[in-house]
Amino acid sequence: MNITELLKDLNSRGLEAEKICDGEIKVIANKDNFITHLHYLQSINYEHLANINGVDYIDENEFEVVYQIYSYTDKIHIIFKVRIPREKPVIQSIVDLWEQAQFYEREVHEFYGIHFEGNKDLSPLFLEDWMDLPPLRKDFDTERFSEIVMGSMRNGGKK
Amino acid sequence: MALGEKSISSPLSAIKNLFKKPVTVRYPNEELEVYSEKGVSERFRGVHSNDMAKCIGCGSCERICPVNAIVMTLPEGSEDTRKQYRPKIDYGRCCFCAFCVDVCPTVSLKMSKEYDFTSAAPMKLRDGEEVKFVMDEFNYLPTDKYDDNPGYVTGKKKKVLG
Amino acid sequence: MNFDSYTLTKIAKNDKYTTYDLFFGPNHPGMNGNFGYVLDMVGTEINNVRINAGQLHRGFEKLMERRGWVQNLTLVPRICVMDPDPNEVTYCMAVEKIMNVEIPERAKYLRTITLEMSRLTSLLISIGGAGASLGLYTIMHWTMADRDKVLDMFEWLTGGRVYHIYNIPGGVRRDTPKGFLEKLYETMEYLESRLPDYDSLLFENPIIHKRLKGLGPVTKEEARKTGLSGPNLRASGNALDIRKDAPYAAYSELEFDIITQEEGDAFARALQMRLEYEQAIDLIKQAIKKMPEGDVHANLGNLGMLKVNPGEAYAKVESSKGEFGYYIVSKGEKKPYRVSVRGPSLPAGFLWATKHLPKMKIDDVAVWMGTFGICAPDFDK
Amino acid sequence: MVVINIILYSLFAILVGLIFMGIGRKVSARMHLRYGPPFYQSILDIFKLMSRKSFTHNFVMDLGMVMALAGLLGTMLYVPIAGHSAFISNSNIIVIMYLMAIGSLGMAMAVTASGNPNATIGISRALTMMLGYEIPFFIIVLGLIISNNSSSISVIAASQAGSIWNWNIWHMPLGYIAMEITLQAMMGEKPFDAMIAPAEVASGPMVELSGKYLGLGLLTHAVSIFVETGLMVNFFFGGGSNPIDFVIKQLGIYLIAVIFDNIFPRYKIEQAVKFLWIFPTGIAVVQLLLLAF
Amino acid sequence: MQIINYADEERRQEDNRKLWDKVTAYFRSRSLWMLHYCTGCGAMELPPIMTSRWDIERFGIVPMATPRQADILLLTGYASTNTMKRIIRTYEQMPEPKWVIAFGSCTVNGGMYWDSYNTVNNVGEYIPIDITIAGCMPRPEAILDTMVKLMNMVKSGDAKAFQKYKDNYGYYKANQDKLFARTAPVLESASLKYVHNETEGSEQ
Repeated sequence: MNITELLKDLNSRGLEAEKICDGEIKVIANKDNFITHLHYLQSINYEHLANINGVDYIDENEFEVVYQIYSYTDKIHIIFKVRIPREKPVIQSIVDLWEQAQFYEREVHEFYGIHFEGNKDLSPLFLEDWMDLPPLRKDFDTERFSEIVMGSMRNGGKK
Repeated sequence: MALGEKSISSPLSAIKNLFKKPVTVRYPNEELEVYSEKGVSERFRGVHSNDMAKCIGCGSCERICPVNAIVMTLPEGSEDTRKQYRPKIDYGRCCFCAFCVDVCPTVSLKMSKEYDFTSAAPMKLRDGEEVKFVMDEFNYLPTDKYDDNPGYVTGKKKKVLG
Repeated sequence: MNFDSYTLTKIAKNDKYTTYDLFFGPNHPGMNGNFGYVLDMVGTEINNVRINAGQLHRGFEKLMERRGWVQNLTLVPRICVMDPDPNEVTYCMAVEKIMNVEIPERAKYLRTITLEMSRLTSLLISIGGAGASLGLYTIMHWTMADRDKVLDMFEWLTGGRVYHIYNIPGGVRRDTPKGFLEKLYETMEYLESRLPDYDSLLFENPIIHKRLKGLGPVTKEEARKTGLSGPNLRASGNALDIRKDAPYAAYSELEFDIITQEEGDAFARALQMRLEYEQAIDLIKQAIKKMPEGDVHANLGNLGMLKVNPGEAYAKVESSKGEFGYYIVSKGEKKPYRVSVRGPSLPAGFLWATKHLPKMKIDDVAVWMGTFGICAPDFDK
Repeated sequence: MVVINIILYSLFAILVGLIFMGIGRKVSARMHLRYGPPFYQSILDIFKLMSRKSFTHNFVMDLGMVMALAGLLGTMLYVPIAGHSAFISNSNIIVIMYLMAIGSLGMAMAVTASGNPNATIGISRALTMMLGYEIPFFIIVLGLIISNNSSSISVIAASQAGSIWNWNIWHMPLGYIAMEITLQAMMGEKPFDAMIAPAEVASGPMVELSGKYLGLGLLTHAVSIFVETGLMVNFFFGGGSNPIDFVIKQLGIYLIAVIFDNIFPRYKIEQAVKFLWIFPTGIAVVQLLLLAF
Repeated sequence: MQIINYADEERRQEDNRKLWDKVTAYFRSRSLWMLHYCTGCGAMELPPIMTSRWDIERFGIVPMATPRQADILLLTGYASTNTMKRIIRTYEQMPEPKWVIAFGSCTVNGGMYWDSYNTVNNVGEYIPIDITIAGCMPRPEAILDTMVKLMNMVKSGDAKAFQKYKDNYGYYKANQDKLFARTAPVLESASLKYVHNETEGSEQ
């Protein structure tokens, strides 16, 4: 399947698909039924889940969970995006589709506070005894935190 | 014999290394001899050196510094005009990326081949004093002290940044 | 006599007092990097494994949101200490994809050379480390000494031994110094001449065969599905390589085949590293021969004040450990809105650890890690 | 007089063992294409360790370390050095084989007292390894006893005196090969160093030893080198006409072990025991059969 | 070459040192064993100096497997909060006399991670440091120079930072507690309530 066919196929399934550049498309899916779409993509040989990451769109008051999926046969990379509200950051887990998703989801959970329903183990992976906001959220001020806890100082005062 | 087949005799061939000359650079007595000169390479990014006469105090280096290591300070005994400010480098922050050298418009800021910059904590000082003391030790106002030993220098022509 | 036939795990199920925790790392000579597993042991057999990561977490992704586009280049190589250049190149490629710029031909070749040199340094550590974790320190001493020769070349080209910060959006920072390419070619020939020594000591050693054959097998299908990449993927028989699938830099103009192994066990992975090492030497030689003249940097204006137009891109590079991917979101500001890093070690270091280590003996953990080429900073970030 | 003799012999063995360790490090360094430490480095290490603060866990740990060293020094006294001995004895092999186990047992007592799981795994490997190498060693010794009609080392050494062609290495070449492999295991050199394996069990028995205890451990190792190479010289290389000759032969044997140490990785413990029970044991049995018939 | 030396400031009591102290100091300086613990990226320059190219074993310095056996602790680069915990535990396990070398800029003033939420800015606040060496990362030559300098300091009896840890334990302990023993969120934030409401109900 080449890139135009894929775009057509995905658009016909109710997804907003758009080409970014050669061999790379981005897809925006709904949080209620994105799993069925991922299931479909996996069945048409999009078998490599490279990463799961979050993005904090604080102005729109939404989180975005991004699945990086690649097909070894089509040589097309899909940036698969799902938006969820910031007040209720809950999304379904895809551990059943890809095993390694468990660790990526744990990571996103730790850094964004997004809860993945169906992931058995969401315990912290990197930070010990973390009590503040999840650090990668945009409203977490790392410099202020570092100043209070580690006593870091900006050289030459605030510019 | 194809690679990855086992053989009991092949490891024994390593014994010949007993009679080869070691590759060690016996450092305090010997120096590295790889480049045209002994010692580190001609582009080595070491301790900064600044030509105080050429520097115009523009502050480009302060702005480009990714790690907030450079602060424009007024050297002692100079009048307080914008042109008199000189970069002071905190080696407790510096990551030796040489962006400041690339960005310098007058080619006054350079990096030398000097690499040894150590500080032994004095026994006399206690607690936080010592920490402060070490931090101050690594705050260094580059002068033309190492100008005769230049390492990473970007000429005016080959500008990449700025 | 088959020693594997009895297992103590059965006892452990019935009696919880037979198990004890053994901290394998971070402060353990068998562990490469500041990372660790907490092994739940029964006798000398591992019953369960917990991951003790996060010792190298520095919050790169947060810090990159606070620094300018070019300033971030100082941060990215720190994500993988052994193999820093793929990070720089991937980051630059992602930025260039968003900005839609093409870099000059010579810069492409120079990027290829730095990438392959970086691969050499990383593979030398991996090969030496695999030997050292089995107690064969001789090979470690040799490979590290040879790696220093490559580092010398890096220092000449870029000014830094380990962190080069040589690539920049739009190309590379400086042209090669005079006489560099000739000397690099000589170095490559020297490294090639050292290969028979490595082979006879490491890959033909009967004890290495005994220790590595059949250890930690990964099947072809599993490797594709669990996100393994790079040498680990190819050691299981998948002929997949980003350098061929989605060529970047100058790889489309160089001739090379994808090397694969069939077995997918630790020995195949070690052998795969060794063969890719030879291939990297060959690629550098080709690149030196084909090196065009010209500019090394496309003019993108004042890079210090670079503003990238809004957009997003995912760029990936085949590093010595697998796929390094950078997903960058730009909102048209002086700083990136989000940079997300895909490190190659996570599937092996986390997922395969939980699959392979239980039922394994404590003897094999270090070498199991060594052959997978697990590099802790790239998943700790 | 005997007391002074014993002290002098012990010091001699320790000194020779330590210098051997230093030379061994130098030779491995040359294999690695580097220069390595000065040959007296091990002596410096011992003095430093003895001047450090050390942690003890309980009384058993103190006792065990001393027992390990004392056991090996006791063994050493029975090994004739070029015909000389600390006191008059017939230096029976059977006695030596019993005494040699005391060193390992003392070590086992000391390190298991520390309670570190790595140490426990390490020492259990060491004892398993002992099980592995003692079988071929006993069979070789049996061959020697049969061919000399005596279990006294002095007699075995004396029977080889005279010409180089009288040495047992020519009479029992298979026995020598088996002994060489066994010796590698007895000295804990690779491929049979599973007990200390830093990459696996973080240096095994030595994990919790600090300062003086580690120093005693190193001394034990030094004496064990002296004893084991000394036995080898007495068994197969004619015993030496004077102490200098004896020490040079010992050094040669030790260096062979060091070179093999540098070109082989380590076996897993079960692989090592399996190997020792098959190859050296098999060769030794063949040698025994050749001697018997 | 800029080596800052405090020998005269420190006023060595050469005459008051007993002969035995001098002898032990000599042996200690010639046989420094370092702990094989890579705390940060600076550890990447340790394999070259430990192996054939620079061969630090010439000075009697060898890597050791456990803290019990080691004399020197190398803080190779930045220390994250988790690592700092392990460093302190390791340091306290080492028998005296012990020495600490801090490598690289990150250990002095945060280095390039100065504003990170998970890296310690100044390791000197948590354990006493004997020698600090700048560079990101320092060259093997610089490391060798530092080692030789440490050997000289040990020989002359200047390197005694471990006594500071005993004398001023209160200061170090207070800093450590500030870092590790946090019981409440450091930063006030309105959106904190969105974080845990869903996760707390989840099964572990």
